[in-house]
Amino acid sequence: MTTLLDVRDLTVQFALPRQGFFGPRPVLEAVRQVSFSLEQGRALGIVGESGSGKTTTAMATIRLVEAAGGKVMFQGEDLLQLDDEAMRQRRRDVQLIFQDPYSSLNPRARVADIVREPMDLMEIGTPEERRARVTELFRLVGLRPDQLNLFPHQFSGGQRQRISIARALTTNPKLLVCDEPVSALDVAIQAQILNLLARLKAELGLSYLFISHDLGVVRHVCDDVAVMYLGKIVEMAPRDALFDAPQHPYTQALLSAAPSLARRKSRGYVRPVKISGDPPSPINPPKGCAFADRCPKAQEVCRKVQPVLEPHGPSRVACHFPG
Amino acid sequence: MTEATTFKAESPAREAWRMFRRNIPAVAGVIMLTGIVLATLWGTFFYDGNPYEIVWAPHEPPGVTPEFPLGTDYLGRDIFAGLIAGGGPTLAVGAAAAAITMVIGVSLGALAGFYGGWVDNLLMRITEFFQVLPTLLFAMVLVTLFSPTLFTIAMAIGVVSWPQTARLTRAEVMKIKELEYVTAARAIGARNRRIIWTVILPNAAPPLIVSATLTIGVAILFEAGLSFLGLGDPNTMSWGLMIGSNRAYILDAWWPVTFPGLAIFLTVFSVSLIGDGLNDAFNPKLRER
Amino acid sequence: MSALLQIEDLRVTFNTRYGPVTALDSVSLSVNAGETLGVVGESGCGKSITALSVMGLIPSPPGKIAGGAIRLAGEDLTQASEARMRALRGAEMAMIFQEPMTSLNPVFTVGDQIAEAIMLHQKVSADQAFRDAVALLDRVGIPSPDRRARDYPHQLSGGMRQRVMIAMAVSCRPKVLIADEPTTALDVTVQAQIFDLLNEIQRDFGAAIILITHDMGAISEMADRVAVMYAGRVIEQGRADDVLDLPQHPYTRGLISCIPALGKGEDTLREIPGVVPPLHMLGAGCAFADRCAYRAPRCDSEKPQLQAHGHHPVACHAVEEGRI
Amino acid sequence: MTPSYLLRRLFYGLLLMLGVVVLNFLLIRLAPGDPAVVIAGEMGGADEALLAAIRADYGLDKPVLTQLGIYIGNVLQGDLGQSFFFNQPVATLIGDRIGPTILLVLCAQVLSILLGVFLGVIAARKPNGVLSGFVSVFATIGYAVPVFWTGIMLIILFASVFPIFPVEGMQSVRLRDAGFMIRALDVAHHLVLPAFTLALIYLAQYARLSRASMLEVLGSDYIRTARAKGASERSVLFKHALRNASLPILTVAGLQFGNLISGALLVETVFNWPGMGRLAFDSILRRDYPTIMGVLFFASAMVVVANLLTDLSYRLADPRLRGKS
Repeated sequence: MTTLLDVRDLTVQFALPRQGFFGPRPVLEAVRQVSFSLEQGRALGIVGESGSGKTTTAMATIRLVEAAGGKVMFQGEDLLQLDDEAMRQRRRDVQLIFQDPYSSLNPRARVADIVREPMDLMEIGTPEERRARVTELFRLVGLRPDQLNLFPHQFSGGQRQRISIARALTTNPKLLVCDEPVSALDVAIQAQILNLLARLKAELGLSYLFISHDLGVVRHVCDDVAVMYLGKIVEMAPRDALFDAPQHPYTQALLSAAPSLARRKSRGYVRPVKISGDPPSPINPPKGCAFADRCPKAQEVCRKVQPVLEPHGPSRVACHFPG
Repeated sequence: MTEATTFKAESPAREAWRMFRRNIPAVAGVIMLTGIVLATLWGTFFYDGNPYEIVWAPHEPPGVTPEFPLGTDYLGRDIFAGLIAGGGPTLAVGAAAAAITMVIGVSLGALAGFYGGWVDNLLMRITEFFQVLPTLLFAMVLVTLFSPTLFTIAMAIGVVSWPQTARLTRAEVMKIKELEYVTAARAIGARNRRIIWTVILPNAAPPLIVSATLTIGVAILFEAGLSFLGLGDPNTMSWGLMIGSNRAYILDAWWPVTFPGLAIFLTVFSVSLIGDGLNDAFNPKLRER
Repeated sequence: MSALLQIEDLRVTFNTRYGPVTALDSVSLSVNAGETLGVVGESGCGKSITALSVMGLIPSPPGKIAGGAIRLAGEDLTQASEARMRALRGAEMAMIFQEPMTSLNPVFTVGDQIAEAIMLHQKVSADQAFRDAVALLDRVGIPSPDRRARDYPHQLSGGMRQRVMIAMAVSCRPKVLIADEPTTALDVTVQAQIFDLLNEIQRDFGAAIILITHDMGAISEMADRVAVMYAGRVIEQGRADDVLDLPQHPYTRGLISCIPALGKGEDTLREIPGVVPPLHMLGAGCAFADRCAYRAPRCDSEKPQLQAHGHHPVACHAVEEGRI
Repeated sequence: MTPSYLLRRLFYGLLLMLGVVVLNFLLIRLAPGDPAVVIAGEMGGADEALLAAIRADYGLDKPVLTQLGIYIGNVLQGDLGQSFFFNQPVATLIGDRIGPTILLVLCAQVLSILLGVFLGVIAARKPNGVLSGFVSVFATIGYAVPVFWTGIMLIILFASVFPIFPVEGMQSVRLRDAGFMIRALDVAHHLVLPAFTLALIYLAQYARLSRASMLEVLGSDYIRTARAKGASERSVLFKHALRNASLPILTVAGLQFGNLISGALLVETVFNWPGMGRLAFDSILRRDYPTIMGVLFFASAMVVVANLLTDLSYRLADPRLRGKS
């Protein structure tokens, strides 16, 4: 197995509006020294709630958001060090699928042009070859070639997501970043898209960096899972280890909060792990563990010392009291 | 997955055009404006009546002498001839000023909205500065300082009117810039210039087209106001000037001021009917409410 | 036997640019005091329209209740005057909405907004109403309710805003509480808090809750009984255990098996092919026929009626004919 | 709203005014034509000696930057210079005329907002009703009519057909020595037509804007919440919706102020209203530079103040902006 992507200490900061007349500009650290790696042909899921920094992490990885520090080694090359033109050329290998199938396609372009555009930009093939490739991709993602000339608003949400996937596959990328690709879709359509993604991964040997808030979806698609909380990875493990034996109290809380058919009101189900409140503000993150205020296990040390990600069985956990 | 087959491939622009054609007031506006423009063209190139020539007794009421259907003014000049001759300069200045307004406003607004940061800051400060200057007063000063010709008048109107267009463009561009299809263009390796020209501007176009239409109307009113005050091009007849020069005698004769005013009104009215129609056509959802 | 809230044969139509469209077609539901009825379906199935019909908040025009009855403790709401509906809304029945971010008025404090709900239905002074509002905020688990009551909505998190909405909804102890996708816009840990709170409130106040959701997991955790809706009709209805464990309608079966489960599951999810047909394109037959593996000629020509079969009612020709 | 914010807005307003001064000054200096020749023309002759004397007198022989410095210094001390044409201090000229202009502009603004919003709100209740249609048509007409022509038409109407309102000036000569109340009523009587004429254009715009804004707000989730708690239709309309819908109206009211002053210029000319309009017109025709600069300065100052007030009231009306910088 070869490592496709190796991210080290990735940090993203956003400057906020100045406070007062000459005051300093406060900085929001959305992603705080995040490290992970992804093997060729595998899928890494990043789960977390809104504000956890999961999407920003993915966007910074492929340089659609500027990173403040760290390394993104893609096939042995640090993407963050490339100049604009070199990065532009690299984009043929790293592609992106968006959350919102309605706003991710240019409403004024025909879908055939949308799918063909990456080849135009990268100057791949002759016009005939490009056209043939678009038709081929349309079939691959389950659309009909007679729909090529339509406009995005003439498709349903699920179909648009297929178009988005076709566009991402045009240049034969190695890495596909999927940012909540099914969360805007109805469950029945979700299943169609998830099955398509699973099929493409197997057939084309793609690697996914898969962002989602939905644990069930991540379990279905991913081989490894990282859980983020307030800009940091708090637990990272192979899928089964994470779902069967979560080590971090936050992961446990997430799993116990996710609704599931197995939990039935009629059978007197009571949530085993309850956490209260909201995540703290990322503008002034707590000194110690960010989860301490909501954690049922928190001790004095948790509020003072920031835990680091350390191996614990098959998992890696950032917690003073894992398990 | 059969539902998409029931649609024909219809581009958003075509769809808007289909909506526009069905809008009766808008079509009426188009017809009216076409009539006015044709009459003006005819007046400019073929009509040989002289609007300055004293042809009859002063203050001949309309409808009395068939030769002068709209009557004569305080000097005995033919009002109909004035209307026909005055339309050209009024419309030309209006269109040119609107074009200048749009060019300045759209380019500055698009730059500010797309690049943000200090570019935005600087351009918006300039915009705010120009918005503080009272438009007509500032235009009067400009026209007087650089001597009133059709060109300087159009320039002056453009220079004082662009800030609103700039703000609108900036707001549109900023809104669209945040949408995922712009990120999508970046993700497949499109350069900034391509993103601005092929993604952002086409999508920002509908409100800008509506705004351009309405700007023509405002510019025509502006030109009329300047001419009314006597600050128009002294070498051309215009509707505003006709009103201004007959103003002292309104209690003796209503017609010399009424007809040019009606001409201005109808022109601007038809332009704004078209603008409203375009607005509805671009936003079919708003109309259904 | 008459339930607290009983919807009978409700029919709601909308005027659209495609002409009149039937958004709800012979919908019958009922819920008893202290019970939670889950209404589940995909977007556009009519579950929210059902809720708004009960509240008398169907935007009209273009919407119109074209037939049927909605009985709250015996009184038919479809016949009630607007003044009577105003007196009932917020007092006897209340509603919580999907978007806590936009459902509160941005220019008033949350305390004032709750106090307004109290004063609309009870003869109390403004001071007393505000004090009651603070007590309610405390009740729904908002820390330092005194201070929070003076906050504007934008100063609160999404979860807190939804708690405010719940406080407002229960301020007059309504008999029926309708929750329309109350947690869809919230994170999963906050969703769990809101669900737990709704259950507590129900225990304390004995209200009937109608929970509208697209999430079968939420139904499983919250509902005593379930109604599954598709394209404006109820297609299956029964006790939660029956419907979830022994679903009969092909659509319900598909809906349950296409959820990616938290536990170990199969590699490929069951799919329901195609999409929900737009309401203006519904034909004479079963709206699900196009997507159904058990489709027969009769399915295209005749709408199946909801009728008892096995443990619970279902509307499907194939079930009726024993083909499933 | 923090004091630091207020301070910053004030500072920014002053900066804008400084910009206006510099721009005016440069424009006039850079424009073709020699001011000294113009002044000499007013005095009835132009030989080189006289021109030189005038240049020395007005400081026109100094470098442009020095002249600018001197001018800004003078403005800061309240000295706007001496009018070439009227031969009076510019400050006095403007001081005599600014009151009537402010009166006219404010009346028109208040009239157009109150009436416009009222029309818009009742039109929004029935978006497809007769009144809604009327508001749309009326707004389009209001936008298309040249304001000076409306004024003239009203004069014709009220001078000859219904002589109930005076059509000229601000005061009746025969009442010049009457008591304050009588004179105030007399001014109000004279104000009716000009204020109405000026308000008419903007009235239509506000009606259309508030209709659209109300329609948007009425479709929002929190209105549904208000209805769900049993609020009456009137409370929904005027308490819950109008306050939110007024935010865009406030913005436009602020932005319109500059245009309103331009409109006032034309209306004053039509009705012989003794405001700054006539002064502006005369000084521009005579190239009376100190007066032009003074008029532009004061007109811009009015816009700056209006914008400042708009900004502050916007912050008061929208709690989301309070406490932010």
